[in-house]
Amino acid sequence: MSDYKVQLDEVFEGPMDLLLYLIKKNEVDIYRIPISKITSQYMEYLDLMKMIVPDVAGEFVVMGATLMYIKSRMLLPEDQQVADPEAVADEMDPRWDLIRQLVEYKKFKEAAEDLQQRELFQESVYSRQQQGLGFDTPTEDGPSLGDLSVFDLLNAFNRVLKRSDAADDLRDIFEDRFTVSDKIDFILKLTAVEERTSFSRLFDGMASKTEIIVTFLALLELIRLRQLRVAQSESFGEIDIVRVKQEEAAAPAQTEGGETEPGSTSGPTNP
Amino acid sequence: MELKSLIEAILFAAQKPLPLKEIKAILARPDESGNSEITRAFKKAKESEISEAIERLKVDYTQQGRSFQIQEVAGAFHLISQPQFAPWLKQLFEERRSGRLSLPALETLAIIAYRQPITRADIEGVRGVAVDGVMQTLLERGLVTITGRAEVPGRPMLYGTTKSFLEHFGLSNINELPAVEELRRVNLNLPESTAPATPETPTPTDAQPATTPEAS
Amino acid sequence: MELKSLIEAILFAAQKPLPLKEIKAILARPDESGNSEITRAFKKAKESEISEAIERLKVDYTQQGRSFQIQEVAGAFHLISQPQFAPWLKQLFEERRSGRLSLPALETLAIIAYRQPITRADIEGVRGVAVDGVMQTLLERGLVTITGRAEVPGRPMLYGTTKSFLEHFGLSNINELPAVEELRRVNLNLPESTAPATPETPTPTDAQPATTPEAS
Repeated sequence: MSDYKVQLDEVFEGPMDLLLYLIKKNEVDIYRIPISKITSQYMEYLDLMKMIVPDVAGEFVVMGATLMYIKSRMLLPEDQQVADPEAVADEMDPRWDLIRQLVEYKKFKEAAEDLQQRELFQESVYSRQQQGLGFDTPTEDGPSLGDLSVFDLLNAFNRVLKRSDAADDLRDIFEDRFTVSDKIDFILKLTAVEERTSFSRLFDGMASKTEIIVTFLALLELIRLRQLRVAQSESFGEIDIVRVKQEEAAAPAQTEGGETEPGSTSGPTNP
Repeated sequence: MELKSLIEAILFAAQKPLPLKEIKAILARPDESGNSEITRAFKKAKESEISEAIERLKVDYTQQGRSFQIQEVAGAFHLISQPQFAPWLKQLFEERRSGRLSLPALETLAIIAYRQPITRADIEGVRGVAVDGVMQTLLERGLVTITGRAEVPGRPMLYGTTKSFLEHFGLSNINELPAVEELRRVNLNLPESTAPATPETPTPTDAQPATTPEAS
Repeated sequence: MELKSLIEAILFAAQKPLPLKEIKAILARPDESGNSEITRAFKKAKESEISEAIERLKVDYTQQGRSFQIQEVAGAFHLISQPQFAPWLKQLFEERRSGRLSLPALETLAIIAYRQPITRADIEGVRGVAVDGVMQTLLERGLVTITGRAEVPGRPMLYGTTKSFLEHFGLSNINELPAVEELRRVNLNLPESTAPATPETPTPTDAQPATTPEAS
């Protein structure tokens, strides 16, 4: 019994669907519905549905009533059917509204089947483009992935370190003779003279790896504080360290100028 | 180098379906490394020429029995694999796309597609059942959207299909739907029927004069 | 259906270079919808047959002057565009890289890069917030991947960066990250886990006990 219920619910989406089914089953022309026959079959189905699904949808009941009404109109003697002598007899066919509705519904049902075919087709084809890597849809505001460099990564990691109060540990690691704050002073002095300094010049004469790293961290710190920014006039070209003018530094969320190209080293874009 | 080959390369390497306009733009600005007579010639390619080249590629693929084809979706071109390879290619992808639509959803969608902009009441008029749940699904999946309000009492919402709809069904545009002319207006399909008095009204259920059924 | 065509379709749709072994595996288990004589025949294809089919495809592509070719990289096959189209295709590539990473995503990526392999709980411990959405983005973009499971109660997944990550940042290996040795030793105040005790391990994938809460 329960199987039957599922079947009925799935098979007939509504009264129109049931009617179309009956028309097809009886192999009759939709434009010449044998209203008596169809109505009685419809009512049988409706009773069956009521047995299985007690709260059968109201639309099915309404359609049942409509069919009964049409049937009763059809039973009237022909001269009483035509109320308006001006009208074409066929226009007054009491079935007309229903036929029009059914024809329309049938067309859309076919259109839905066509859509279903297309859906199945789309499901079985794979585009070279559906990488789903998320590159096409910008997610949130943030640095463009293409513009990111390892320095951005390092910088991001540094921010995390700062937040997790690990800065003290960080300082402890490096040898005492090189401190980030010393190197900050060094870089500030260097860039005070020239507005633009080449990146490699910062490390001139540095033999110790630790010293290079500490200098580098100092540079990142200055970039973060918006005292400096990095620029690259061409891809793979020399990276320049540029002193940020004070008015520029004061402006919040100041980002890179037009000099950097996508893919080149860019300054931090953190707030 | 033929334009056809270049367009194949572009479609092959593209990350998303490309409209003609974008292909044209790509042809118009090659990297300076490609600054030769050939690149200059392609710089001025017209959309019509690109379109023709795509057509020629389509013919090639069919003739050579390639494993892929060119599809136009929402006005943009991309390469897709032939459907018969799906049993194997499925494995390359962890999950399928958003899932199939139910028949009621497809019917409702068909009505909206052909009759947009259309009110919920008019959809229900065609289907003969309430469509609340189904409409909810379609709206959530972004296949239909509210396009405005009808200038009738109560100012009900009007619904239409979206770009996602075109993408979901692999349609280039709404006119690609079969029998679109016929289905947009209700009674053209009836034999000997008179044309609707208001050809400009896309919404069918109003102003629909009862017309003659088949002369018997 | 020819084996050659099927392999073309697989290479066409694949998201990464495929070794012969993987192509063989794909042929061996088609979806049940493709359960026919053809699929059964391909199920038993040998690597040598696949290899031959690839060779035949290569010949086809050369003869037909296709815009792409088959390249073998580290024993894996993929389709790549012909180099002469680079002046145009570069534009598509730039576009592809224009997707944006949010700052939380960038930070999470940095943590994973410097501390891999790392569990989600540890990442969240450092960042102080849940990272579900962000991890999803990074996984989807192929920048991070699951590298294993931590040998701790619950055996949580371990995450690490991918080859794409290295390619994207132009690194040949993870040790090329700036200040990697120093930063790997920095104590992140993780709520549960202690700092890694092995400063001598520059390679991230082996012997990285950062995720093991020893005697907490």
